[in-house]
Amino acid sequence: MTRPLLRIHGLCKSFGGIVATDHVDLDILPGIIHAVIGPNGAGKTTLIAQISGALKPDAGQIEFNGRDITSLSTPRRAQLGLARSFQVTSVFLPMTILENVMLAVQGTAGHSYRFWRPAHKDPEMLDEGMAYLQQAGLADRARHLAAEMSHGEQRQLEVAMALAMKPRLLLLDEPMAGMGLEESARMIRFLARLREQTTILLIEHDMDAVFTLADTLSVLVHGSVIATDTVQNIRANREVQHAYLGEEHA
Amino acid sequence: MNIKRYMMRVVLPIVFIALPTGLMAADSVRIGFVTTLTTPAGVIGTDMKNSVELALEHIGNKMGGLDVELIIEDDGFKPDIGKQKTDKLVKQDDVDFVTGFIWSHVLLASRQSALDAGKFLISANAGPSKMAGALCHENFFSTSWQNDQTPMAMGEYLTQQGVKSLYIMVPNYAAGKDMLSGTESTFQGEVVGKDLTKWGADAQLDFSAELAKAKASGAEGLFVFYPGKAGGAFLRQYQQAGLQDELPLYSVFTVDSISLPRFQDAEMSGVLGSRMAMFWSPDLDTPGNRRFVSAYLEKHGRYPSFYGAQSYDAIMLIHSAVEAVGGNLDDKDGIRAALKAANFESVRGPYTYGNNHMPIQNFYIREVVEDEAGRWTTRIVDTVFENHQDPYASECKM
Amino acid sequence: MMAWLPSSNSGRCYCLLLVLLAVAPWIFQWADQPFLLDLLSRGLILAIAATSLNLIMGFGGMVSLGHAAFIGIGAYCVGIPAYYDFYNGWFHLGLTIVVSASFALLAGAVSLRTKGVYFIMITLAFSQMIYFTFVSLEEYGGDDGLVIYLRSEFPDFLTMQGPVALYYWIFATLLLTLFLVHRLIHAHFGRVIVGAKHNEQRLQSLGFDTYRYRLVCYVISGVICGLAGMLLGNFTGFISPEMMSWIRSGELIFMVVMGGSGFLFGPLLGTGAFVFLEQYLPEFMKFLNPSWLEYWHLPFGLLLVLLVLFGKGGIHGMLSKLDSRTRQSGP
Amino acid sequence: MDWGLLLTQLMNGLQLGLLLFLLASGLTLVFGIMDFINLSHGSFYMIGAYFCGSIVARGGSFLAAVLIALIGMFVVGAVIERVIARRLYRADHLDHVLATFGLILIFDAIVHIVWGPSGMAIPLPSVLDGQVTLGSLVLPTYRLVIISGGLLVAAILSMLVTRSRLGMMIRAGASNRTMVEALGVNIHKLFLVVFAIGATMSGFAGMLIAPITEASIGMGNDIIIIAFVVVIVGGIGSVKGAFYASILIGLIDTLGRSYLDDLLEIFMSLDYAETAAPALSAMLVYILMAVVLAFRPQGLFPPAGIRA
Amino acid sequence: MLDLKGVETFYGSSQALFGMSMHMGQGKVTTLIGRNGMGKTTTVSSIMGITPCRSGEITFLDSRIDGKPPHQVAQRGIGLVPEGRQVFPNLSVRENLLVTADNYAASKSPWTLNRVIDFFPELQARLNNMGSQLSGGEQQMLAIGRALMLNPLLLILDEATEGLAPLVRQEIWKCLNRLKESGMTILLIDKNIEELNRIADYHYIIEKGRVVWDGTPGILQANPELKNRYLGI
Repeated sequence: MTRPLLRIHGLCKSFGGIVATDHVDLDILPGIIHAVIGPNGAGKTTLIAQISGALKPDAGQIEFNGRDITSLSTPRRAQLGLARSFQVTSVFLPMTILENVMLAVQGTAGHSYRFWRPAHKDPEMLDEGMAYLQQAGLADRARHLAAEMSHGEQRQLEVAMALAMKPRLLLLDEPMAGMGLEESARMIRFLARLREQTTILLIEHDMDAVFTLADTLSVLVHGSVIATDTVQNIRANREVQHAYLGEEHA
Repeated sequence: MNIKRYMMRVVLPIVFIALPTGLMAADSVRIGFVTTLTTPAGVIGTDMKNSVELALEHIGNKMGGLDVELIIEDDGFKPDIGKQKTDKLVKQDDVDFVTGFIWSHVLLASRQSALDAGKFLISANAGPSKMAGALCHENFFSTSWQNDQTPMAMGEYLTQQGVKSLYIMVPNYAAGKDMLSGTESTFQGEVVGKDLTKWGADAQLDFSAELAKAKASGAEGLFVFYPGKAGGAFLRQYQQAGLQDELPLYSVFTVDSISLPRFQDAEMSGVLGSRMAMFWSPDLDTPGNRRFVSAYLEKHGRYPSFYGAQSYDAIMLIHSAVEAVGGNLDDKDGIRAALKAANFESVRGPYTYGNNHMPIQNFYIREVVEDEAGRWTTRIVDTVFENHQDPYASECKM
Repeated sequence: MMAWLPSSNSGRCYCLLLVLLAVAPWIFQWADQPFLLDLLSRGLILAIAATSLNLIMGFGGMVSLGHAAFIGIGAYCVGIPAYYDFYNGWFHLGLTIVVSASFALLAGAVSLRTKGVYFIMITLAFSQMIYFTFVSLEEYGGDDGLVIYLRSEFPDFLTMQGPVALYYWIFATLLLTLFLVHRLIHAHFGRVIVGAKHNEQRLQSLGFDTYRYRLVCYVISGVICGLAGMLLGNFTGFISPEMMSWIRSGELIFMVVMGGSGFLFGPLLGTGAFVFLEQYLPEFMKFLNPSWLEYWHLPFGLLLVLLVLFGKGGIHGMLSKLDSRTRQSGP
Repeated sequence: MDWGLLLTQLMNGLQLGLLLFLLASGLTLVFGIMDFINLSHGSFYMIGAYFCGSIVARGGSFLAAVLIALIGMFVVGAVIERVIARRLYRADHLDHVLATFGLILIFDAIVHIVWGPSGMAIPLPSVLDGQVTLGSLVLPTYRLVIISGGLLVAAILSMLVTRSRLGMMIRAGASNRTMVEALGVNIHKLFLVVFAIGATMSGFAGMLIAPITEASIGMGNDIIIIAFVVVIVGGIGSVKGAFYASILIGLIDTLGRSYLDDLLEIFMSLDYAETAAPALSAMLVYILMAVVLAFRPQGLFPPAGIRA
Repeated sequence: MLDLKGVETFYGSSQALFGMSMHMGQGKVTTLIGRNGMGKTTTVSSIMGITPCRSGEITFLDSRIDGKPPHQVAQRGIGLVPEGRQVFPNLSVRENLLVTADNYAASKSPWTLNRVIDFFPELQARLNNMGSQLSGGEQQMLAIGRALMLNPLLLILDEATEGLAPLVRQEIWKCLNRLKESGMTILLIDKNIEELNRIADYHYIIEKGRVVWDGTPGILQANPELKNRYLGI
């Protein structure tokens, strides 16, 4: 059996009296798209925040690539190869599309204490940035401001930026949120192509997307994982049906 | 072309800046007067401005046959603005005399600009020790006093009165410390406590803590220096603390004709009878003073302050010098000699200049009283020093 | 493409402005207006300080209400050696850099743990501490300040003596500062600073330790502002704690915001406007009515309020608006 | 140790703290609820003092003058909110600072034009102008009036905030503005009232202090920075925090001024202590703020439920 | 009673509603169903004026309410129980109920504190607790009670039972049934199709910001493929 790339063990987090993450155990195997679904308020975003380092867990352990990263800062985790996209679009609006991606490239290139040479003339970064934009289908608009993009394009840029960090694990927090039908379809095609490149932990409500993309599916309800299995098995799981469609009588 | 439009945007303001010079008359005595007109200290500047204008009225706006052109500038209580205004007076308006200056730091900052340009600099208030000592200059004169002199007079008076112990409160800035050291140098009793209170942009105006300490110290007298609005605040609290019977108040530059009408409005009777040292008082019986005080009273309905008296004298001093050279402003040596002679009817009566161009003059103790018309004013009750020279004159290499 | 660089038309205008500044001493000499050179010198010194503030505030989103402390530090780095009759310019320069960098490192390390309004207040706290320290240093004049008799001494070809030489020192420092800031914000380092202003969390998730980058940026800004202070000390020949009061820090913020925060030339424009108004608004009031001189704060305050209500983006913003309008209507 | 002196100093600290609270409570509400930084809040302090002073000068009794001036302050606050502040809520903090600094200049100039540059002393009725003897302590009566006035207003404000419907709306608005609106409350009206109450309290502080320090131009500018320190130390938006922070800072400032030189003399020479003490006591408040911010960035009493 | 016609709403540059149209009858319970992120909450925000729609018409009781600020919409008689409940955490239960209470529609038998407590007896013991100290179910009751205190003509419940324990859900459904019996018009959003089928008069299914199906509970019940296609897994 392959060793999991990301291993979460007994993760707990509560805000005031509300338990957002309740002893979550989760293993993400390398090379697959692992989706996490669950109703609103189930604690999906809190989970992502803890994996990426934005939130400190109350208890539990996160192991990445065999190394305990529970106490590392966000930037350190990112440098180790953990990239994330945000649920709310958070690209840098006043910068161009290319500059956005180049910033992500720059992030993985070690330190940025380079004070003099203009970053936008760095040929390596330029080529690399363009390559990722090509992949995301945004290359022809590279010099436009991110603020001028449509919402769907911004979401694509968001993923392209995460990709530009050459991550071992890509955390995608609802990449399809707020997209129209056509935009969603384009995003699904884009993500499907990434399968060979990296491991993806996908959080998404759009079930079409999840069924199309995911290899493995975990269901998060009330802060705990109630099931992890293949897509087919999950669809047949009664407990999951209840969590989603409501129980007859509990 | 658009460039043209931008040119206009850049060039027009420059033309506007240059304009004022062209408007100036050629043959006149030009006097620049730097004072504080904005900020809370503006009240002092207004009093000085009133007195300067009165002086010009009294000499018919003529000196040595020439028209007088007065240019008043606001230093905003900031040294670098004071310097900038002085630079402007010297370089753009090409004044012959720069005078005014309430604040030591503004005077120190502006000093070089005026003197390097060969102008006469006449302080109408500030008297920092450096300008009397090491930094003395042949073209610098004062119509006020050196900072140490007034408190020295106060200390001397206290010693004469047999006061054995004293509590001192002054603001924590250079002039405050000068007042402190001045008093301590002549007071022979014991200083049982002193407080340096916060001064500056957020100056302390609530002295309750210090007054409580002063009272607990058991001193026989309280010496304070609180210029401007702090003076009113201090006196108010002094009275409210009920100290006027237990801890007699001796002050310098704290009670003046600007604040007395206000105290009277506020019925702060505690201030009546308090004593202070000063080189001048409105009741001083000299011809110059009679003319100045009565005219000021008539025009502004209240007594002039010492700031005003000094400013009035500054104009009169300049007047005497320009008259002496018959309006020949190029005769710098003649003007300097005439200034040094101080041959004019000063409001304080005749005085002389020492080697450092600081006045050698009398110092009095004056008391707050009510005049015949029911106005609160000050009256001289004692003379402490006659023809007193400041202690820094020996440091001046002139 | 670069949002913070002026669009080309106003860009040309700024180049013209720099050229005008370069020849200003000749113009003023020809027009016999030596005072204007003084005014311009002071304006440009403040513009250097404002540009340094713009680096952290406009580009980096760190609003400091304590930047005037660095002006004071720079000025005292000239004043205190001068007090001991030590006038070596290189020493003054080195001291300024070392002291302002150390203070920036210390204050920044603590302050940058906070954000937004809290950062504003903690920088205020540090500058007030410095302010009161110098007020209490009686040896160096305390509140009354220090007179600097002679300017910093440099080799002949770099001399500061004389108003024109000093002006070119100031102008050169300003040019260097503008150029440095321009390069800085476009270099790898600057991308991090600018990015962190817009979305710090995102940047951290891209692998940047934003705290350290900000600290370095704060130190750079502090050093530049210290240099402005060193020049101001030499220019006025007099220094006092008053030049580092919080009101001065506030004025620096106004200069940046008035000109256009986050634009390279914004602080220069803002400082120009500020110094111009400070000098000529009183004159203008006096011109209208001699007794109105003391009320010049009234139109000044009104201008500030109107600028905020109707002039988004400061002077630079208004110029760019004009720019796009002429571009639309023009051929 | 002189216990009587210590007690007097504690009273003085309390009095300073209460005045700070009157200023800071309005500031913190406006800051916490509208997210509006109002530097010109100190101008209300000045205007209150001048209003009160002019009414007394026209022969009104001090008490009547305070009451009339309070109404005047409410009107002034409401007008400023309606005409200027409301347009600024959506702007960023820097714009607030710039515009309200402009307002300070305008207010100062208007006072200069209307009342002249020389300030205004306000006479007190003789009942209040004397002293009260408590055992060995002699305290100015008016100090006690300020303390009781301050405590009274603090109590009224606390009642208003904790008990009244308006107070509920204010607290609800501080935690979730959108929801308050969606439940039928006209948020503009609420803001107007909050702003005007803040102005009134600030004006009241000015009226209380003016008989001691006189009304003068720019008097509010000196104290506004300390009031901001109070707001930050107490926690933005928290009236309770403002209260404790005010008292804390009032006491630290007063006691620092009184005892710091004695304390320093233990460690250093008398001369040095004498010069270091005033500088250090002036710094104390800022040191306190820096320490609080470094270790507890949300302030000592951040209001519950405010989202960052 | 409430009509939406071609409503389009944006968050900045991202469009959330693409021509929403629906109709609600007086005294009826109408539902909005759909997966997460499909525009249900945005529809509610658009009705309330919290996120004003950019185009389209919203009519309530024959007058246009689009473009009106939220407080005016609420004052016309719409009571909102928002997603996530959003009770005021720093107010006590009593204060939560009283803070915005009013009788805008001049009801003859208005809701009072006592009536709300009779309706939700669980709140009785909690009256002096802070909003933040309540359990999820209690918060939901409080949020409903708070909306009722406005005496609304229309009650909107966004995610009425989300994140609640099963027993508590039962309790909420019972309360909603009682409200329906009292003649209250209700717009209901929830995921529990079985329960919705039981209470609703009419369903709207939305996906990607537009209505993709509408009809009565009977039809939805009879077409399980609808459920699976738009709602299920």
